[in-house]
Amino acid sequence: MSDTAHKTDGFQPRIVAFFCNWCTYTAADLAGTARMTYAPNVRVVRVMCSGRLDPQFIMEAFRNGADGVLIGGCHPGDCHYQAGNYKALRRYILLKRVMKEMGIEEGRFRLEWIAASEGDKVQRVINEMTETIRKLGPLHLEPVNIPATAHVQVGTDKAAVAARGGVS
Amino acid sequence: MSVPENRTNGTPKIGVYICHCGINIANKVNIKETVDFAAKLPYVTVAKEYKFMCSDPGQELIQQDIRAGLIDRVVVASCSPLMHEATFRNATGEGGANPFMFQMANIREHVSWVTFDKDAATVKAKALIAAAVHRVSLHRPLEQTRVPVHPDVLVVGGGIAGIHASLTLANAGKKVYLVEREPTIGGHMAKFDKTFPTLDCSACILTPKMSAVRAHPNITLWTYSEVVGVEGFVGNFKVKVRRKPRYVDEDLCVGCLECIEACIFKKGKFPDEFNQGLSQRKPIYIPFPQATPLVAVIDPETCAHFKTGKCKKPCADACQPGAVKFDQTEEIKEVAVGSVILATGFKAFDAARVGRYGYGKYPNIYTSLEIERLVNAAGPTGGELKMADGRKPKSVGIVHCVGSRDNNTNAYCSRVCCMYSLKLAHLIKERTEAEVYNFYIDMRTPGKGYEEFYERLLKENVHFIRGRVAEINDWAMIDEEKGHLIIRVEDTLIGRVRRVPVDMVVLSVGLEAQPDADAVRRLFNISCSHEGWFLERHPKLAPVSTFTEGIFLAGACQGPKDIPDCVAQAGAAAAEALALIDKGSVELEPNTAFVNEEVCAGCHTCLNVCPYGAISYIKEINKARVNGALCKGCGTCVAACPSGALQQNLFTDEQIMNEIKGVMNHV
Amino acid sequence: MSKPKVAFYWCASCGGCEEAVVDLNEDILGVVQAVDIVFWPVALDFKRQDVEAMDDGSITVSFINGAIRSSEQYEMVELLRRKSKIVIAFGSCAHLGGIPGLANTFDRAAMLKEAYLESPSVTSGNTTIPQTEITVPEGKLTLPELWDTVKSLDQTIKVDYYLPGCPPPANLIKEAVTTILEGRLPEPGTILAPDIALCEDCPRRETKPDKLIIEQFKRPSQYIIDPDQCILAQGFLCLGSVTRKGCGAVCIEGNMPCTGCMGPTSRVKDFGAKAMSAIASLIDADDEEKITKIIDGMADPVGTFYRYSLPASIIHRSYQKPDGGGAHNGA
Amino acid sequence: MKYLYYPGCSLKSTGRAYEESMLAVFGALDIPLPELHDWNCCGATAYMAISELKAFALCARNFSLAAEQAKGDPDVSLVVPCAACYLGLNKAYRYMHEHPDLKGTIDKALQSAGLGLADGVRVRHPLDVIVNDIGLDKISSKVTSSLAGMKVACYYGCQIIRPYADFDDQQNPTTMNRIMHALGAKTLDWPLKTRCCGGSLTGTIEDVGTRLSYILLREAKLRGADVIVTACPLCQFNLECYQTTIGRMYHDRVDIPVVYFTQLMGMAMGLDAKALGLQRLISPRPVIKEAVPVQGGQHVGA
Amino acid sequence: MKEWEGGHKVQYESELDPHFALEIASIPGGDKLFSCIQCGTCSGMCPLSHNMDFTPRQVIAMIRAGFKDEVLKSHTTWLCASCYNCTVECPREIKITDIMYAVKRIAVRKKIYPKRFPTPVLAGEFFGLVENHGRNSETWLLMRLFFRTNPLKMFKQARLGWQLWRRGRLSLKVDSIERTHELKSILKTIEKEHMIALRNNSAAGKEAHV
Repeated sequence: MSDTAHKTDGFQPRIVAFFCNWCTYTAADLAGTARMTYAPNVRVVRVMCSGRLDPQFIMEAFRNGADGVLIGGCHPGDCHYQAGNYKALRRYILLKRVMKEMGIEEGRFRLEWIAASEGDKVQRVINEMTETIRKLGPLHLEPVNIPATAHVQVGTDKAAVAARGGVS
Repeated sequence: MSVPENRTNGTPKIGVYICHCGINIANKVNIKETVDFAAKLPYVTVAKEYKFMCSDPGQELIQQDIRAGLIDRVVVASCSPLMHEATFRNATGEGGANPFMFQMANIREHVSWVTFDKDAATVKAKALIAAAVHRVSLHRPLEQTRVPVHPDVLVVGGGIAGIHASLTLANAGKKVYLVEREPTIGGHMAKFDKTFPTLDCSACILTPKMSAVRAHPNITLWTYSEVVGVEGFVGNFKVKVRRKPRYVDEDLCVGCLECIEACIFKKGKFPDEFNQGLSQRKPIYIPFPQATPLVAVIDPETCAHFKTGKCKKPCADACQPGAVKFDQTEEIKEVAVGSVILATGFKAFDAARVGRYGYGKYPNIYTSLEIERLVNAAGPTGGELKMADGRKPKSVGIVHCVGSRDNNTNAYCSRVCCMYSLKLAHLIKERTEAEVYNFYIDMRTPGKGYEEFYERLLKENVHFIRGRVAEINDWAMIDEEKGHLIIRVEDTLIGRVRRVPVDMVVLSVGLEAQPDADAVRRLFNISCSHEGWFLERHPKLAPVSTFTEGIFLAGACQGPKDIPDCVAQAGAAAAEALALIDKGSVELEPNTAFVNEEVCAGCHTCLNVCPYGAISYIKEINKARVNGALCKGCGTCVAACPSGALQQNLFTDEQIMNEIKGVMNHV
Repeated sequence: MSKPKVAFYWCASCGGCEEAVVDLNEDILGVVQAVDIVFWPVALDFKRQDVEAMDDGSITVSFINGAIRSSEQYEMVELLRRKSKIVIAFGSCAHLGGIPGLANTFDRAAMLKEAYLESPSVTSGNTTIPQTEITVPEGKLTLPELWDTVKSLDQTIKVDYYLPGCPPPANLIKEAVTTILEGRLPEPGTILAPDIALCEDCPRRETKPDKLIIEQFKRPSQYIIDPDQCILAQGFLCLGSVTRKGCGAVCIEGNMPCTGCMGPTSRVKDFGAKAMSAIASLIDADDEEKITKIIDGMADPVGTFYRYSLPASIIHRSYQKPDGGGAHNGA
Repeated sequence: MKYLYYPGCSLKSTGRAYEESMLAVFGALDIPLPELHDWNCCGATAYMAISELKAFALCARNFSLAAEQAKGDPDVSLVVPCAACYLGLNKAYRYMHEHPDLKGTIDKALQSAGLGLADGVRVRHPLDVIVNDIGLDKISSKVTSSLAGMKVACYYGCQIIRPYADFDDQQNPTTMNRIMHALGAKTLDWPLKTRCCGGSLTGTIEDVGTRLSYILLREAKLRGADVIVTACPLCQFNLECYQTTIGRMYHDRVDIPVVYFTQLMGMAMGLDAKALGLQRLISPRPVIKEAVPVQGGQHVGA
Repeated sequence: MKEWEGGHKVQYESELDPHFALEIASIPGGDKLFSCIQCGTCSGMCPLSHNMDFTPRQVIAMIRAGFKDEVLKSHTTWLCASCYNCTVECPREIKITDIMYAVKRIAVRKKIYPKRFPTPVLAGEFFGLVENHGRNSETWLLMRLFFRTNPLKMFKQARLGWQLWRRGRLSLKVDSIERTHELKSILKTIEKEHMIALRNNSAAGKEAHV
């Protein structure tokens, strides 16, 4: 058991996890069956295969307030659908670059291969990621439709930054 | 910006049912707060809680509300969908709605069981429920397709588990293909002398079953063969089997041994695999007298004809039926089966990996499997246990847990070693009257008659020292130790380090997954635990099923097991296969992909993305089209489709996007 | 009955959209005859006060091109919104943020620094950064405020229709104008172009291989594009499969890859994300190292996939930490 | 690849012969091995008993000095002959990599002294460097007077091999045996090559420590070894210098030469006996005499 | 104590220290302590376990059960020669040698150790030498050790000392590094950090790992 699993005060990151049905989702179930306590910060969205993941989903998760996004798929060579995880990996590598350039810290976006038997890895990865993001702090993406007044009144860069801190 | 198509028919009416799962969920998640929360979510018309939603009254709750017209979509917040999705879809269907107007929120495995703090658990449960509600509001009615199940079964591995499963199926009138890698079936059990705790002769109880396999009209036995390819899905597998050439025609060979007699090697020269290399065999051989099939095999690695090309082949001349055929070649057989039982067994731990036990360095240190052969009347010494110099050992140390319960090798308990060590202790004592020392960490004898057997051994004047052996070597501290192997161990019950001099050491090696288990599991598209054992679907409720429908497990390939457990599991696997066959058909998950042809631009992106070749390009209309029968529903093409023309049933972009919105907002 | 009143305005744009209007050639005369142009700073001498003086809703349709990135632009489009019945986002910049939108990978301070302090200059020692307000002996001078973030038009005011393209193709403009003038108003929010990807119209469509894979990304500046083969299949990043058709595949005709100015189809929310997904799926490698190597051959992924649509993308702009430490300034 | 020699306290006193012979051998092999300038104590096992963190920090200073002296060569190794130093420095290296918090504290401490953290400096034992970097072929090619006929008991002791070394098997190391084979010697097959010699206990609780040395000496003699070869100054000291005491204590003759592996290497390579510090040995040297006639040098013996 | 009484007594739970195990487990990787299955491999591998009053396995059991006083007073840790045989072979990867050090550190801090055993004195002397000079000087270390524990031994070892002296293996020079100031500030900072850690951890009932 880690301290991360018990932390209830301070900033609680919100992490959206996309887990493939066959490996990682099952591993998360296994972690449950084995009563492995871990940080409560991850919410799992189940897809049949990590290959189903459209980068739009990841961005949408961030846009909707996620502080981090975790993708879990089968280990290379283990995909239930033969090669979906490779597609996920290709998209992930490209997307990671774009995310980086867009200023989203690397620790907020992670892909992990977690086999159905690796309940302990689910626990470890989630705890690690929660800790990492706790250190990074909340992700406040700039709302798309800022009340225009915030811009008009902007006098200094500091104020502009403050304006970005609003909630979408 | 683009305007999303409105795909909901009318205003959804969603019922949310939150399960206590006894106290499993209710202890961690504040149910009342969660119900109140759910009731306020968009389109939710009913929000209820119940002690056990999966029970009949629980399901009835859903059905009543559907029948009363209160709801047309259902969210159940309870356990994992891998556990009860089917149950609740059925309930939804029984109530009169389409079974796919249902979504599950996993608030047990993903929330109550893994969260420490009660408030945090409640927050997380709410988020998952909101996600399910958002998602189900966009669900659409779907139809399942049914495909027939092929009644034949493939059994892989001809040890006791594979044999038992094959016979059970064959006796039920099903056709079985039994594929075994070695030249004979029988597996490890054929090598044992006696079985614990009854001490009945292993061969005596096994060989009748082996003969039955050979004789059964419903069993096609392919020894010296391996599965090399598997395609298809539950009910409809296509399997390729490679039959290695044994250079002896199975149909003609009568097992008379004349060929072996005639071989240019007058005596055995090559390590005999069946006897753990403790004796020698010729290049043409029959592994053991009760081998099934009783057909000779030529090992091309050692046969003079294959090595030099200069042999006069007396074996062929000696064979009256003319069964020896040097021109035999490998054969690939293709069969169609509806289900598969994997019974590929285990591999004994390599004792040389624990260097401090001196295996391979000092003489008179044997593994337990070697001792099985040495005490076996049909073994290389005719059942006499002798040391390298021919003397009978006066003292024997049996070291438990070699390669088990050790993070440096295998962390798990191999389950059978305590009992077989007791058996060997008994046999050694019986045959040699030596002092026998058992060195154990914990004595584990959970089984019918097992503890009684332990007690019997305690009374037989066998020494039991509780302590894991530290090292075995040959340096003597005092004269009495000279010429012996010294076992150094802490007697933990006394708290003192002891040096026990013995003549012979038995290393009770643990069980490991087969070295090619990983390749096999990939072949059959199943999972392995991190130790390498094939992973069952559920450790308690689906112990012989896998995550791939139609593939079942039997015996030690799933984890260390003794003979009674292997046989029981083989019977269970056979029963699962029978259930599938007798059902006659399987329903396929309707999560296939489909092309919205109106908007497909024919860009070809999806074609190569599909691993099953399920998408084809229709040139005449410049559109892609998904073959629903071939599509397995991974959705990879949907993610790749650049213009959103491809969608996946049950996993449309909108449904997933809505789930994301639900999981993030509202809490 | 008086003729419908029409206004044209430009915000952060290159002027190409204005060109496009002129490019209607003779047809413009028809338009001019049919309508009253009440505001068109590029061509006609109307002033802001003239618009302010009009009644609210008195302009039938305003065509606004360019992205919104300053207080002045915002004031003007808000004004036009108030005075107009219909507002049309005209061209990629108004539609999705356009090329000026790529500024969203920087913040204002970085941009001003680059433009006024760090770029080479013939007058040395000039360290002046323009201010929104300054008092000189003659009095107070003001400049519009430059925003930190570039916006698409619909992120600042309500937009009724979109005419995509950089610039919008003449035939789409004509059709749009005709439709509106004839009062056949489509559903609000409609993009006035076919909702299907460009590949359908591609003259090279027949040459596309069934097994579409990318082993190496090539740039048109380094390799010669075979004019008879599918451009993407040759390894050049052609985004025609992601992009709405309607342009007549003019770039392909000119042997250049599609860069996506028409934006995505209605089923795709984020052009760049979807394009990445589609293109990455085609990469012919399965291990991390090889995939990385192939992707290394792709210059400036953000600029490539979000060339016209960064402000309208889901992420919208580069993330700046609340403490002001921008991790994004390098590009 | 740059090597820097880290002596530690023993190689400057009781283990001087180890230093001399090792430097002579490296010199003959044309491998530059300058001493780490201003090195400080590794912390040793005793330091761990007072403050582990301080011991790590002491080690970290040596790493910083090494990086400084290597002038930016990223591939710099400390060559550490003393087993205790080797273990201590290696432990610090491992812990700094495995525990970021620890690394942070050490970094702070180094900064306070104006030093920068250098976590890339590797810790290597000369056995490792000789077999895996220099190679046995080169060693054999330098042999001028083969040690054929000599039966040596290779004694590795504990801390070179356990628990951190990754260049050899932890229970059955063979590196030194392979070197001896390359010199033409035969090696003894004995199960005690990594059994403890008593370590610093010989100095503190003498009867306990010397008993362990006795077991080793006796078994080596019983099995017919001509000489015990060591790779650690404390092992050599314990096994050699207490032979008289042990003999008296156990009424057993345990006289057997105990030398450093580098001394035998030097002898086989025909290096000057004095340069190898042979005159610093206490125990009788019949074997050594046989292998290389001692050139000049004062007669020493007990 | 009467002859038949033996050395044992009923151990009352209230006499045990439930935090002791946590304190020991706070060293890096120390939580493996709780995985011990009492197999005795450590004791069997240990070349010195027969000299110890408790075998290493028993020490682990006692730490877990909270027998703090007994463990700190035990000879076992002081007899550990740090050969790491136990650590390498432990089937549960318990860093037993490191645990012995952790026990030693607590004992030294609390000044509880068997008086006859000079090991802690050696450690202390060594510590002093290094702290001041950056280096240890073997000769001085041994002389001081003998002086402080058993001056007689010095004479017993005189012959060996003479032999070593003649062969140039004893040096009476106190070796020192040049930049001792660096060392001083390093050690000072560590001490400061240690105090901070102590303060932070004391609330949690743990002693800091030093």
